[in-house]
Amino acid sequence: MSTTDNSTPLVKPALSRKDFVSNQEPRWCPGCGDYSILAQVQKVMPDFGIPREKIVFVSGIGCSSRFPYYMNTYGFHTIHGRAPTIATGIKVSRPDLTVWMATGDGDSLAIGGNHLIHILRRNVGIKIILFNNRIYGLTKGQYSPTSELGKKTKSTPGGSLDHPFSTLSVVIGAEGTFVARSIDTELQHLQAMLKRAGDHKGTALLEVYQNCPVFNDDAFVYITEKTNKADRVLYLEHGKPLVFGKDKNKGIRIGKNFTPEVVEVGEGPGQVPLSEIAVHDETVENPSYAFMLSRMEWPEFPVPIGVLRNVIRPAYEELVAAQKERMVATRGQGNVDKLLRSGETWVIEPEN
Amino acid sequence: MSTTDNSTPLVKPALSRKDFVSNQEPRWCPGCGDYSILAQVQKVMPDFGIPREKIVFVSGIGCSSRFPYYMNTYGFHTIHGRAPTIATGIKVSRPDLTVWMATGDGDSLAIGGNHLIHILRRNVGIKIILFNNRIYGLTKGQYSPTSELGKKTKSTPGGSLDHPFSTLSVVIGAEGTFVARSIDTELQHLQAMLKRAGDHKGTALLEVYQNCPVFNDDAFVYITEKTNKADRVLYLEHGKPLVFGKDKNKGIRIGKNFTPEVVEVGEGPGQVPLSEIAVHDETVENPSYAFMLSRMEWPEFPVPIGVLRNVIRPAYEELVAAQKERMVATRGQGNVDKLLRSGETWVIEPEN
Amino acid sequence: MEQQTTQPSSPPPIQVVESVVIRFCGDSGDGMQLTGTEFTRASALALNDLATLPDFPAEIRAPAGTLFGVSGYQINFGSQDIYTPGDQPDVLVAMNPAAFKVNLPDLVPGGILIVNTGAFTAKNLELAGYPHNPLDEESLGQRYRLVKIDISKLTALALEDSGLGTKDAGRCKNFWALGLMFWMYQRETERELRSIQEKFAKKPELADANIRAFKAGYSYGENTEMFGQTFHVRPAKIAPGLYRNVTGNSATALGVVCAGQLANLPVFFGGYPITPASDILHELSNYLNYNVTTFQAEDEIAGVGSAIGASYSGSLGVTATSGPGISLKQEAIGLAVMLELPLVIINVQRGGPSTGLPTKTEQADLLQALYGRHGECPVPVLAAMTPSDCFHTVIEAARIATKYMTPVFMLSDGYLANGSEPWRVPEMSSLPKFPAAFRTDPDGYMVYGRDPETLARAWVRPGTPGLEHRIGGIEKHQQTGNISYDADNHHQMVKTRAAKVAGIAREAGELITCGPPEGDLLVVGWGSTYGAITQAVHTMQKEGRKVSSVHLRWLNPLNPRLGPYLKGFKRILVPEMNNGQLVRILRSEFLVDAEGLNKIQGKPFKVSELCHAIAERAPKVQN
Amino acid sequence: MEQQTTQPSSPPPIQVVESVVIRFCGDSGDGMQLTGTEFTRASALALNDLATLPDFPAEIRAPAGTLFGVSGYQINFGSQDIYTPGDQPDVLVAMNPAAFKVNLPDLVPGGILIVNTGAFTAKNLELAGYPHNPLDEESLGQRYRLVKIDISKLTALALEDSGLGTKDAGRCKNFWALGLMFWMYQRETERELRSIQEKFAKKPELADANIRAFKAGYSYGENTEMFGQTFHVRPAKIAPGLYRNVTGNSATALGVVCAGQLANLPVFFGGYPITPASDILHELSNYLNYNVTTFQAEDEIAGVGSAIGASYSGSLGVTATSGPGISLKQEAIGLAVMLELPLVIINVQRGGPSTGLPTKTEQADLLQALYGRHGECPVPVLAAMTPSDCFHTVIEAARIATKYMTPVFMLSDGYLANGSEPWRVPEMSSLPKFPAAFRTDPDGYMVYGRDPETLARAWVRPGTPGLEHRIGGIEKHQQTGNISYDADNHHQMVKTRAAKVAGIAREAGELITCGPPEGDLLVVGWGSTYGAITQAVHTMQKEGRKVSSVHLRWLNPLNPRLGPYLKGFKRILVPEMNNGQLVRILRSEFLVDAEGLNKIQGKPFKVSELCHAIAERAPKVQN
Ligand SMILES: Cc1ncc(C[n+]2csc(CCOP(=O)(O)OP(=O)(O)O)c2C)c(N)n1
Ligand SMILES: Cc1ncc(C[n+]2csc(CCOP(=O)(O)OP(=O)(O)O)c2C)c(N)n1
Ligand code: SF4
Ligand code: SF4
Ligand SMILES: [Mg+2]
Ligand SMILES: [Mg+2]
Repeated sequence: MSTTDNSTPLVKPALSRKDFVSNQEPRWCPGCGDYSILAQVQKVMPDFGIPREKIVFVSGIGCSSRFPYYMNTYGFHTIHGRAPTIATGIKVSRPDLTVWMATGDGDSLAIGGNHLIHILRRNVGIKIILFNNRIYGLTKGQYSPTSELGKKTKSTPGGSLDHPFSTLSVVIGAEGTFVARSIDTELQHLQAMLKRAGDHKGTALLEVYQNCPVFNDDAFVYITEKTNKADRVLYLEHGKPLVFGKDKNKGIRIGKNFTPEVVEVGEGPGQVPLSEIAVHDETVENPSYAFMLSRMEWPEFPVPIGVLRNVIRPAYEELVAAQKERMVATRGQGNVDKLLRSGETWVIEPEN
Repeated sequence: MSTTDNSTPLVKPALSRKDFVSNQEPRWCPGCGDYSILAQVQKVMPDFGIPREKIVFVSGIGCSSRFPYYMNTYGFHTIHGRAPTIATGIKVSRPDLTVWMATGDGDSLAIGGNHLIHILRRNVGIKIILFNNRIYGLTKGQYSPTSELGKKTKSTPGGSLDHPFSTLSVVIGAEGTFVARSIDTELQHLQAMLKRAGDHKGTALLEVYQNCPVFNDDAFVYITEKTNKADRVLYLEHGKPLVFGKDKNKGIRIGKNFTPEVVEVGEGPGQVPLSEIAVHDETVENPSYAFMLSRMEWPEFPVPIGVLRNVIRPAYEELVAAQKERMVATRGQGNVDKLLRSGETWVIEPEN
Repeated sequence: MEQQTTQPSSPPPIQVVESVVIRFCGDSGDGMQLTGTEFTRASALALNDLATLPDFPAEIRAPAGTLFGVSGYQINFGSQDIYTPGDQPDVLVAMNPAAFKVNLPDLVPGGILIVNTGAFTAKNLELAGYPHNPLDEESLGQRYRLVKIDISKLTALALEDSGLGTKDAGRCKNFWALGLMFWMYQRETERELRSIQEKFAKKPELADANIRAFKAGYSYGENTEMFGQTFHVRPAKIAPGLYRNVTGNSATALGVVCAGQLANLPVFFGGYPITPASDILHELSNYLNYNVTTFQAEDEIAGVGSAIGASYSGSLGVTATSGPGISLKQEAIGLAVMLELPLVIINVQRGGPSTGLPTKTEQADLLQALYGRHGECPVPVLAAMTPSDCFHTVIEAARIATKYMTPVFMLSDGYLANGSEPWRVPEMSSLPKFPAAFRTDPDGYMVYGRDPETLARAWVRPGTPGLEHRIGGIEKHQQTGNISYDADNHHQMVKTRAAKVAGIAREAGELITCGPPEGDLLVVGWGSTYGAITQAVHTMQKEGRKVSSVHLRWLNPLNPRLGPYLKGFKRILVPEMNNGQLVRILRSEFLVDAEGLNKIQGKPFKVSELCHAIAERAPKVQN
Repeated sequence: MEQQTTQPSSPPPIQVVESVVIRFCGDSGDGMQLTGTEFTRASALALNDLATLPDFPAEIRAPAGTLFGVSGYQINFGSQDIYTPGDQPDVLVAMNPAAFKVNLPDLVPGGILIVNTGAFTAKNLELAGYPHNPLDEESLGQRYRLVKIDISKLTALALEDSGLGTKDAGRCKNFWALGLMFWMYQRETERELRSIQEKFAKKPELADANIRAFKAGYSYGENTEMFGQTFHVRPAKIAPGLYRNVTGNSATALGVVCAGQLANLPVFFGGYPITPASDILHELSNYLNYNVTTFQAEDEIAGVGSAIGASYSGSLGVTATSGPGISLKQEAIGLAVMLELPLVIINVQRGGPSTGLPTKTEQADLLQALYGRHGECPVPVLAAMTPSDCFHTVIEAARIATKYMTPVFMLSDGYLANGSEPWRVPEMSSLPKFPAAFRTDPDGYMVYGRDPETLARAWVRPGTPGLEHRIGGIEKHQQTGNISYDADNHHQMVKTRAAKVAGIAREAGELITCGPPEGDLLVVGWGSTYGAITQAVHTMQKEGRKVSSVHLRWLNPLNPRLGPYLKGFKRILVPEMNNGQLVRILRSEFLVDAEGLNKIQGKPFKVSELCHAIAERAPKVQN
């Protein structure tokens, strides 16, 4: 066989959205926000220029965790809450693969909470899409760790009593390096965030507010509804001041003891000049700023959407690979015969 | 029997330290920091004025988790990482009991991480003492989730690669309401913190830096050593400015983007007036300030010791009790015969 | 349909039948579960005995018209004892092509086939994978009593001036079908109309529409005289008393509430949602005013952990889950074994392994209940036989747990959990109380001292002065309970824990048998196969075969009467919805050549399957 | 001590003995483990066969002088095959009163008892709970060959001018005792001196002190002529080759490294520390340059999860733990069964249930390995027989895992893990390779298509173009692997998974037997009881009893030759360090009245216990 065979084209044709659509029909309810997230993922996938076979989608259990079946890549639907462990095994043993993870608020923050915080602190190079619908969809409507206090569900007919997590506070408290949020219905924004997450080295966590029309309909309508959106959503843009509102006339100022406050921006009386408004910087090393953003919730504050934090820390799989290389460099590639004979040995001579 | 029988004294004699010493001999290594923590706990216990039988100590597995055996109260040595779940069951079903929990950095932040963050968000009234020796003691010296990067241990002969948690950042990210830190060797301070934790309603988490002379000796000597202590430890006091150093001439100022910085305090050139130094307030509702404190680590910053955060949120067991009462109030105390007969029923008459 | 005409010569307008199996099927969105339960209630009120089998897809709302989105509900009702939901439907109501395709193979030959032709649109046919309309096939009408009705259109017509949009109007077609079935089986309509009113009280326009649809369906039967006849199922001979329908999960939840009252203990339920066990959590969450606390934990381990904590502090700790949850809870259950604390563990078994078939039934977690923990870690295991038996079984589990200070497994399964049957509601006063006794006397208290008969240690509530003590999962001294690494002590503690559980055999009571204590074949069953086995054994006995059955409520320890009983039979057959689990235990325990009959299809046994297997092993005897 | 004097008439200065059991015991801080391993090495170098049993407390460093802080190390060495560390020590070296108290009952009557009188201080006597000094009792010298030496003082004297503080000097007394034993058994000292130099290379003053103490102990024996004699154990007849000592955990770690090379796969080890399995993680962490990755996970579930992820991506996924960890991993193992991915699961069994006896040995996790998962979830199970056999067993586990695409359990236990024996080191070239084959051809690829012989599905590494596919824990279509809720498909998949594992029986090879294939009694063992059973059976055979043994390396599936073999014996005895687990399987599988012999003391069987049980069941036969 000639090694200079020209018959195989060296450059594969670029992939399109359709290449990422698998032959399995999605089994979500009509109107489920998961459809939109799937569509946006399939849309941005070609942009990474990574061949399909190099991509693995891993998930846990839940409606959202059915995701891998619909992606025409390698896919692994694992067990409830354990996707981060399996994704870690994949990525650490095969850094050449691009690994995405799809998970729900129950899957990742209830049963899977421990694995989530550990993958984040280790900074394993996994891109996590956390579908937050503030409910357990697949088991038909119990409250989740992100459900608001007092929520009436099948398991809480009298209203839930558990103070919810703020997903991104947990993530930042667990040393997350890339922390972002988007919404299922914000197609452009979601695409942009997926791209950003996909480009990050280390663990990227993208929380997507996702509507579950069956068990928690309109959970996010308080920020997605057109009339209110501008006043209730804070679009984060690196290097831009934290202003919002239809007329961009409201802003976030940092008050005493790190406490953010909403002020009116302007030069008039009772107004605060733009210069005093905090300017968004994703890259602040100290996570306290991003943490402060993660605490903002309507009605006290607008809800921040975008990249809260984006810092660089070596990815775990790189550290593992480098340590192995170091060991090979100092000790040489292991010779098992030598290893078996290491330590104290003695020889029994054949009797003759 | 007369109900006005005077022979039983109504006021029990006050308890002393010794009353809390059980008949089991501690089995920790000589010089282990656990001894000191045990001693301080036994010392402050009488101050709460709670009878021994109303106190339960719960623990997981680890050297530190042997703690309950040495307390002459009710005690429950559970399984690895699960103490928060069992403690929750105890406290929710018996709010009259005072429940303490002893746990290690491995027990609570490795295998038990998920239960820890959930007990915190629910704010169950448990007082948690987290013995942080930055190592697995009982299994003879592997690195833990709080071990510093590059640590050489039995399982990491080439140095650990896992970015550690900051315990208190995790705790604050998980909605902790009472968050404090002390050191095994700081007897007075430790006693004060134990008292504060004991007085808190809801989950109180006290991290205690604990020396393990066998597997991680002098892990905290960088802050406990006399000559350096003043420069490396920041004692938090509510209402007092964040100043430290032998001459109290260094302070913490909050800079751009929530980033704290160490400055020299004074009126001279290059110095910062005391008025610009942050003033400690445990009670700030927004946890961003406490989070910022939790990020301070030597050598960049002094290490804060004391109460980082102390806010009031209803304890979970109170909410549970109130909800039950509400249901009883609206529906009446349940009558099971009625319940069994609820819904559609029909009667088959005896044929005669 | 076993039918018997009253006047064989001239066909009467009303035909009396002994029992009927009807299956309603359609799209997930077609409301088949509602239709089924409404018809069930009406049948119960007509004093028929009955059993039901709902069957719905794992997807919450699968896309309309697809094969995997088909939902079904089967009911078997009759004038004799009904043990199962029936092998094959006598009547199939198919609301769309997908449902038609999936369910037709089950219809009994010559059975009544009612089809909503209005749903056989090109799109729906394509979704169901039909190149041509199957209703056009001539043979169909030859094989079944085919009734084609455009229910969609007739419903729309009935609602023409209701003001409802086409979409909402379309949703009423299940009530049209229900109306038709009410006419066919001459069900009382008044109560149904009231029920619709109540159900849609908040949306009166929908109540009104559904009533119209229902009436239209009823009239259609009356006016078109579809078969020239209707059917009558006589009331069954049922013990007098007050009845209701219960599903297994409902009965379990009610049983837990009762157990708390009988034990005079607060109930603490710690759980994490999982199909098909979640409804137990849901129901109990509604009973907080019965001294019940429910706690939806962060995972199964926390669920059982919290229940153990509550038991330790003097509550009746209960947890419920399905297979994957049990796999996770085992370490904590082992702790409870070591601590000798009461705990009720409910496993509503589903198809496995791994995620398996989450909405289907199976009995494959028996060996796991017995042997799933590390170390020598014996736990008593009980299994429920019918939906309503879940009530009694969970009470028995709680009684044993508190009397013997031990975790107890209560095995249910997906079939029991969702299946329903009429239940004669007991009076609380008729149920034996078993008030828990807490030790309060410090005098001579030994943490692991034992009751000489039951071998139970004393239960001490924290808060009791003078009894402060410390326990944990490390092996403990057989008296003081202090940590002990002593070799002999460990041996004896292992033996004692085993003896304690073995001693529970004294609680097993009489064997549950059907037929004489000797013969050619003994069928040994456990759990939800009870109905099918009993019916099959009855049938085969009537054919003159020497077959009996014994049903095990106790899986660990085994009923001490079982061993001798087995000796009376030449062969032993053990039908299980698994690959052979109880059969292993019987073989090992009694050295009998018991043989398994295994069905692992996520579905209960059919009576006919069992009859077939019995017939192969027990010849007809000529007297 | 089976002794045989060379010239019976006049006592010689050197007495030849066939085998000796020595136990060193003292406080945890007394360095008994080091003393033991050093003596072991010297015995191995003297070409004796040997076996060892370290026994240390669960506490890291229990307070000095307490009973629970006693640490011991036993070695059995001899000129014949040595199968066990010995039932009872012939020689006991007791360094303090607590050790004396705990260990004396084990010493063989008339055995040599060497006591460090210097440690019998008032305080130490009190800590050990002695009101009087037990050495003062006259009977002691009558029952044993008592040698009282103030080792503490003699060591101090030897180090008088060493410049070492009293505390450090005191720490050298174990080397003094070691020196004495070297003299008694005429061990070669040169190498030991070198070894001390190396061990304390960083602290030359300590090296020097220990050497002095060692020499002083040796001279003491020589000069005082303690017994007027020394002992000689002749070299054993051992197959020629290169030898080293290995513990079971070491052998397991080395086996894992070799398995990776033989399979031509990178190894990924995911685990969480737990006694007594942690050393496997520790050792492997040193072998990263052998294409090994180790990952200390946040818990056991993450440990096995990461290994599954790695297997999925084309590594040899391995995890190791002990009982509590297995209880936690079962759900994930079930996933691996469903996915049909290779995975090696090592269980170093310890005393249970729950936290149990973490540092003691037991065999009580066998049934859990077989049945511990929900659903029908079969997994092959192999058990190692001796410390060095762990090497071969884990390689076999890996070979089966990759050949059959299945998780495989490898059972070890605390006794094997920490026990050591001389091991003839194999050449890698002598070990059969089993290179993993990954499918790369997209043509006709079916995700659950199977090899017709092994029933294994193909292993596909992500990254392979054209083979993109999706798998998960839900039941799957038997060809495409797509989600399938189909009833028959599920039945067949359960049967196929079972058949695949059952088919591994073809790999079982010859039975491991000892004795003729028929007789009065067959002893059936598995795991670490191999040595004791073999020795006992040998002994009893010599007495003329018709007893044989068979040892099972395969617990699932069973060796197909086993069933027929059992038929040759009148009785079957199954000794296990549990409450009867294999015996249940044998009874159920073969309907034989096998009987259990159960010891649940956290300790291995003594040969004498087994001999006794055999003697009761197999009479001496007069020919
Ligand atoms: C071990 C285990 N426990 C419980 C379940 C049941 N279960 C499946 S998905 C789920 C929660 C789903 O919620 P979420 O993760 O928010 O996903 P969603 O369905 O909302 O997308 C639960 C409790 C399971 N499959 N396995
Ligand atoms: C399920 C389970 N996994 C692992 C272990 C082994 N184990 C016991 S304690 C421990 C970690 C101890 O570390 P830490 O919690 O920091 O306590 P410390 O001993 O340092 O006080 C481990 C891994 C166990 N007992 N149970
Ligand atoms: S239940 Fe909710 S989350 Fe699940 S598929 Fe349906 S709409 Fe989506
Ligand atoms: S190992 Fe460390 S933490 Fe454990 S008892 Fe010893 S000194 Fe303390
Ligand atoms: Mg959700
Ligand atoms: Mg620790």
